[in-house]
Amino acid sequence: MSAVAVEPVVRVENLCLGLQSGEPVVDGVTFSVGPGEIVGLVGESGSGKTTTALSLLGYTRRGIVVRGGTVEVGGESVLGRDRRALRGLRGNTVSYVPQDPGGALNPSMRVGDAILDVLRAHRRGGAAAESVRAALERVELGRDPRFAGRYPHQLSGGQQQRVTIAMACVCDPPVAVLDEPTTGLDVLTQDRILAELRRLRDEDGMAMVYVTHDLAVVSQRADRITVMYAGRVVENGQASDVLERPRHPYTRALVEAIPDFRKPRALRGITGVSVGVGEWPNGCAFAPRCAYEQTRCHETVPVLEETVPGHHVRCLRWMELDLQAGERSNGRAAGVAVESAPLLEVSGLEARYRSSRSGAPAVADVSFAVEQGRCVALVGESGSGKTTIGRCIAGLHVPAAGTISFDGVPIAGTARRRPLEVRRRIQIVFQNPFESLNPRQRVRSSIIRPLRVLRRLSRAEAEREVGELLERVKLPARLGERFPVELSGGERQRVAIARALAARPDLLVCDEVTSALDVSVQAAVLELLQELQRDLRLSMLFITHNLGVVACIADSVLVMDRGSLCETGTVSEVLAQPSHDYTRRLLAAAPCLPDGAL
Amino acid sequence: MTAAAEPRVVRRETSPVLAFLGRRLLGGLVALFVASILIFAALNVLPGDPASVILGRNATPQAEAVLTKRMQLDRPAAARYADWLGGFLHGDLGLSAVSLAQGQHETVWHQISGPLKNSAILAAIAALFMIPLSIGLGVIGPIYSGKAVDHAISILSLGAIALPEFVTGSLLIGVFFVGLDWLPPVAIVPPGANPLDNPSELVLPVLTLLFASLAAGVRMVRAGMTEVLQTEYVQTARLNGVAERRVLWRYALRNALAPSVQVLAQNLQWLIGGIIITESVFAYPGIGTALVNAVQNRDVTVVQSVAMLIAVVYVLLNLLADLVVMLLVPKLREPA
Amino acid sequence: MSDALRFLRTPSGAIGGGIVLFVVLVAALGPYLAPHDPTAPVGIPLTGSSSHAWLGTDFLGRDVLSRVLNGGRSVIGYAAAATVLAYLVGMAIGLIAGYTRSMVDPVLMRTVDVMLAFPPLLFLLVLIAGAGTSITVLIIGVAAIQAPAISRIVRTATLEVSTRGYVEAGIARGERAFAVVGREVLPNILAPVLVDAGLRFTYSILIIASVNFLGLGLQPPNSDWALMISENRTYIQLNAFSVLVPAAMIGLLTIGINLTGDAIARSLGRSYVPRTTRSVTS
Amino acid sequence: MTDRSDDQPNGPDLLDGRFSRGGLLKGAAALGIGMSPLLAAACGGGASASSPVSTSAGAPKRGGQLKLGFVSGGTAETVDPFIGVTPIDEGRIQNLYDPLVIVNPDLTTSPGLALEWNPNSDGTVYEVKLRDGVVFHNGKSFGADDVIYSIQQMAKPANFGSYPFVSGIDVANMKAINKHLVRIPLKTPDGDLAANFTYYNTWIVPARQTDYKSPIGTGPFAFESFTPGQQSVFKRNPNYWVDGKPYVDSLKITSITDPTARLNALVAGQIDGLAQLPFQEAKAHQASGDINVLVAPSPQAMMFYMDTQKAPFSDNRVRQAFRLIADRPALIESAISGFGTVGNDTVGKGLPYYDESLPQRVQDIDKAKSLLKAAGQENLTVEFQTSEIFPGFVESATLFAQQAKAAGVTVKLKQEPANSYYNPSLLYLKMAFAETQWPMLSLKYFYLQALSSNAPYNETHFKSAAFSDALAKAIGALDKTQAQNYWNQVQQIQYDTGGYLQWVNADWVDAVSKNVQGLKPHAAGALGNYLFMNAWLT
Repeated sequence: MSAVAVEPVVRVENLCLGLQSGEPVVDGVTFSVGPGEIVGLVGESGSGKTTTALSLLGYTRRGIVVRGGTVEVGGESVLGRDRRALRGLRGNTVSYVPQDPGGALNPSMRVGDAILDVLRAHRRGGAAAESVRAALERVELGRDPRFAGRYPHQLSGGQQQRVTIAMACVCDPPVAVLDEPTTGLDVLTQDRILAELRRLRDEDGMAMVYVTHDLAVVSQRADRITVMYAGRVVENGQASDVLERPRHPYTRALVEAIPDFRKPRALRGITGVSVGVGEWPNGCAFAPRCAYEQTRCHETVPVLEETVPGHHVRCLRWMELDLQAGERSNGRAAGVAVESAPLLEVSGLEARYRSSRSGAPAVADVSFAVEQGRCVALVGESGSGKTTIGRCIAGLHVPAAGTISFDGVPIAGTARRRPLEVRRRIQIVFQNPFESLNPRQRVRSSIIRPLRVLRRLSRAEAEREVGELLERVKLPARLGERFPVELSGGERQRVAIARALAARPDLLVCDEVTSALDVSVQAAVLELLQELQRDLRLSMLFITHNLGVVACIADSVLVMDRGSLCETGTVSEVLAQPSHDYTRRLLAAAPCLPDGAL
Repeated sequence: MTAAAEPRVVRRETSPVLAFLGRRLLGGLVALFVASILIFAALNVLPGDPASVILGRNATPQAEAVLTKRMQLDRPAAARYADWLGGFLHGDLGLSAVSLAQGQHETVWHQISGPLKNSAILAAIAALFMIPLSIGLGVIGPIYSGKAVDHAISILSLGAIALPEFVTGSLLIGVFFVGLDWLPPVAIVPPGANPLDNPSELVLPVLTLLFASLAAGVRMVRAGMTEVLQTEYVQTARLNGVAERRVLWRYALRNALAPSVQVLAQNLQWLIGGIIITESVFAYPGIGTALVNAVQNRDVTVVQSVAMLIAVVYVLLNLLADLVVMLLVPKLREPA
Repeated sequence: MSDALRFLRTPSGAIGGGIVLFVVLVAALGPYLAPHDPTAPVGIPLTGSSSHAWLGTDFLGRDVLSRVLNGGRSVIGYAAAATVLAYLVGMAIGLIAGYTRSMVDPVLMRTVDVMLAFPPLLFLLVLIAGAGTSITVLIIGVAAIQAPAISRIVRTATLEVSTRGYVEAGIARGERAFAVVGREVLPNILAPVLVDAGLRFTYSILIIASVNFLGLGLQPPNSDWALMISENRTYIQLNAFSVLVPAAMIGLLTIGINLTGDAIARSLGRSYVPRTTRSVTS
Repeated sequence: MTDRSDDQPNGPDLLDGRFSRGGLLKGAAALGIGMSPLLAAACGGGASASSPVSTSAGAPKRGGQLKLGFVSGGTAETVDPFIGVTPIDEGRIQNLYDPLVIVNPDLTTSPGLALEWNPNSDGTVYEVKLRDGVVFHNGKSFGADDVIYSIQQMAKPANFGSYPFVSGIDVANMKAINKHLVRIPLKTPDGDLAANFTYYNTWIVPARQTDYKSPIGTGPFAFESFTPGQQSVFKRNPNYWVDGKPYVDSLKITSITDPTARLNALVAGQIDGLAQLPFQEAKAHQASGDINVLVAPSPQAMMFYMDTQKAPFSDNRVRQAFRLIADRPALIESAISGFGTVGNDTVGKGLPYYDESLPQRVQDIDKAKSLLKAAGQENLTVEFQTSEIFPGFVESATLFAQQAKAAGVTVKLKQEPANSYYNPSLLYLKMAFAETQWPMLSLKYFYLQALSSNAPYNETHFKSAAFSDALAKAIGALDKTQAQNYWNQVQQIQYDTGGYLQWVNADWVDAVSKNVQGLKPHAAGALGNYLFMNAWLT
């Protein structure tokens, strides 16, 4: 802070928020934002980052109450103000950009009017229409004069998000709170929005508090980064400092969990699950997952200490630990020897959506092969057709044309028409861990089912094997008795993998298996998959949109664009020297850590 | 999938509203066609020879033979169905079976046009109150969520919804006629007269109708409003300082209206059901009374025509609701 | 288990649950508690409350209290039978339409549209006009009124659940549709369906009572709340209990089920609210 | 039911109005019919607790509209005189048309449009003398051609309401001897042809009237408007052949199905009178006195019937046992609130030829038990089919089931839908044990329709050659004494072996508001047998 000579526009001092029932949600959060500064507020789900950010707007969710501290925005105190005062503040002094732009725009209101509404709330008279046009121009939407007359559903996701940004800056507030504004957007759009925000800051000097769970997203755009864990700030400093010289084991683990296509390496996940509200342990909340914990870590809550000017850390051992020289492995462990006969061969595959009336197929003329023991990544944006291919292979989507051969034999389009052996040998793991397990069945039953159906084991034999399978995915056997609702996302995904492994498959189709997980959990799941592939000589088709993940796990890569393959090759070739323009753009937009980071 | 797509250009060739309405109209017509078959089948194919059923105690073989001939029951059912539907499409509802049994040639239309008008007036008045009241009361609840007003509305509507119309009607008569003697307990409208000529007679029937359907409407509008108030756009508007009143009206209510319209259309349809009971309680000479009498007399031609007319009204209400929803939801105004 | 009964901890859930329990207990145990034979005259018709007959006598001089205590079983029974039948049919249609997503779906759903083009009461009246009055016709008719809406709800829920990983995993294992639906789909749509079932049940009661009122419904000589209302309605001024008490029982049941249903729906969370506009894309 | 004491010379009652009192009494005497004890008690005794109507009202007033509410017949309502049978139809038809023979409040008869019925010696040809000076509403004067035309209409099978009554007439050979004298030849002898024209659906229409959209008659009121199931308005016929009547200017009849609504309308003054007041309500309002309850004792029969061909009722001991099980006074008291007199299983109490000498049957459980035991039917269980079609049906059935328990008989009630109860294709004439109701204006037609060998409505499926023979003789007998003998035989057979359990001769129970005067209880029908020409408003 001292680096900034002028008065900060946001000053949060020892902010404490809690549930009405008493459990703390945010504890002693202190940070400030200087004029024109971009601060990344980073943390896993449940860390209190959004709650903290919304308090800048004087807003607390239902059931959450302010227990203490001060929040000042633009020199004005926010906490304890009446609704009228807050309304004057919001949008004028501090504005808000929501997470889901599709849901954040009034579907029955033209976007120009939506911007106008914010303007009218704070400015009277004047050239309102002119201001609206100016606001749209600032987010590069002003070229078409008819744009203001459009409805939200007529815009793309990126355009919608730019409109919400225009709303947030139409009154020229000194500060804006951005709540995960690019989550849910594809990589290319995300990149453009981030550039846009940076430019807005540069041109108008608007300070921003950028809330995200993905350190990589803010790593190159933020001036400063504040890392939160379990309702407390654990590290806070200049972006480059935090990324290059993390002082807190948690920060370091977060950085290490980020898959980076430019610097492929073995990922290391953070063990355990992040703590939720009401289950904070005594002492350092991160201690149970920390590789460097000591007994005292479990006894005292560390204080936020200044390491160098402008860099704070909340760790008892920050001085003794040298977290810089992390061990770096050189990317993916050497691939298993390639065997000549491909296990899976797809040729001329074409697939259509059931409901699609338009002529364009979802997938057209796609051919590729997956050799025994190899991991092939299928990359593309959402809607590029990659998931459909995975579903065709699993027998969930009937191709319109083309053949899928398994072990040299063409196989039927629907799973039920395939022989038992084929069904057993091809297994799929789905994207959303929250929807991939039957909530009404215990974990054990979910795993037993393929054992019984696909391997024809007796009940007793099946029961015995459940324990082994859980162990294999590094889950305690007692988890078998739980219901999915009692598991975290990462645990569920492991169970889903165990369910697939139960069939002793030869080919595992992984459909975006980590995209719904926090970065640290993603790293752990990827670690597991790598290990399994190596130990069980599994072949994998790994579907993802994340190039960093590709670099970490795959041997070769297939890039999809609008339903067809536009580039194929080994991972190193494609990532290093992309030949197709689309691949190049994808690479350029992919979030990655700045060069200096760890 | 749409994330990367460029904004769609609004096409001008065919109005999507018209195309949508056309599709719905077609769907409605198909539904009505199938409905007509069901109605006809229920009344003509199910057990019980219509002629003897109509004659009842007087079904001597001679009388039955005569009526069978008059009703043309000796012709195949398909032919009779075709005649009926053809006539219906041309506005000819045919002759009342009961009047045929009496040797008369009374048209169904002549019998039901008066009651139809009376019922339409009753329903229209009830709707006139119901629509604004359901919206108003449904919207107030979530705004004052958890406060006394909200609880009062919830409890009252729950109570009202729990009572069948004939109980509500009886209770209203008990209070306003027997107890207070403020309002007449029956609504006798002379044939050809306008029910509005004697408005005091309409008060209790309208109240009875309102009671049940209003409660259902309030509950559903309330649910819609509650949901909309939790949406992100309401949150975003609030967090950007948009005035609360504007948030409630332009953001919350405006978007809660679309689902509410469908709810209200359903409610109007409910009203049609309620009217049958209400008319009976208040001896109001409407289509419900006519229908119940026709059912009791087994006047199949009247029943099938009234049923068909009500089905048409039903489908039209749905269509109207669709239209209003289209006007309220910009997204629907464009090609899918 | 405690999870399933979580709704009881909310005020409306507790009150609603209590009311439902009370009415059901009255219906179930009433016959053993009734002081008189519900069909035997015990005094002068339509006298008011007395020590002999606490709620007075009905139009035949039978004890209203005894009839109320005996009258719950049939009304709850008929409505339950109609609702169950409606569910058997509606669930079957909804599951087939939602799960197969084949040609069956549009055909079934258009048929449902047709059924929804009829006002419920009208549908019943037409059915009665054609098939005559009997308990069978009434139960089938009420079930037919309810089934289309049920199949819609079930279809929507099924459509949503069918895209879930655990269902697809079952399909990919090549399991029979019957097994997948039974093991994976059905248990997961049951919760919202049960909430809905309560409300449909009360609607069944109301519509049976209404048809009964028109003199076209069930007409048993035994005691029955719906029947008591209609048979004594004319004499409401002579002995109000004979109408109001059974009406109150039906009303309480409806209110109780509504409150409970609301509470259960809330405890299940918003995830069970069927989505209307959001479409599923790859 | 009111002014029993008002049965004096200058009382403004129907008989005085339509005929000279002397003429009536002479006619009645000539027919050899006295007032039966039942009706004498009812009409003259003043025993009943009904309301005090009209004694103090003074002379009749002219003018005003009389508004009446009836149970709706829906769209089946009609003003076709040969079809309408329900109270609301009767209420209209009776005021638009006149009959050949008038039924008096005590069920004796008086001349209507026909003054004299003169049979030949064997009762196969009648010469009927018609009333002079009667004109139809359209001004046409009434004559023999109208009678011939009307009887021809009655004889059409489609006119199912009327044709049974004229089925004995040789319709093709009827002849107008002059304008006021008709010759009516018969196919079978009939001792009392006039009695055929007292029943429903034998009204006189003008010749060549074919449709009844705007019907024309000679009745006290002329047609103005009619919407079936809703309302009709008739206006006073200024040329009516009974001097001074009707008193009111117009008559409005409204259909109100719901009994509560009907009563509410009366209490609220929206109507002036209603037909078919529920029995329990009648009792309450008799007590409160806020409206005038009209109670007309009548031989209207409410009966349980047993199919004599079906077990267990094919055994006469079972039938007799059931007849002994019934506690008739209790049934009347509870089921219909006491509005009736005890029935004796033979219908038509108070009507000509009714056998008064048969002992009144009373409850005798012991005897019933022993009869059942003899028949081997101890612990008998039977199904009893009933319906809400008539007030008192379900009530009496419920009570009878209760009474039967004492004799060890389990009676299971089955309530049938009203609209199929009298439907021969569904239930009617197929039930082994059920209930029925018959309005009763003469013995002849009940027996012809319900019990003769080819009766269309043989509810009890009673078949007996001896009975049929006796019945034919009773109908054909010209001599009154002889006829009475045959009728006694007929009734004795029914009393001993019939399938009917007639528990009551039920009253007509109706109500009028306090401002209605002149309507008197009438044994033949509701609301003073619909003789609204007698009513005036104060």
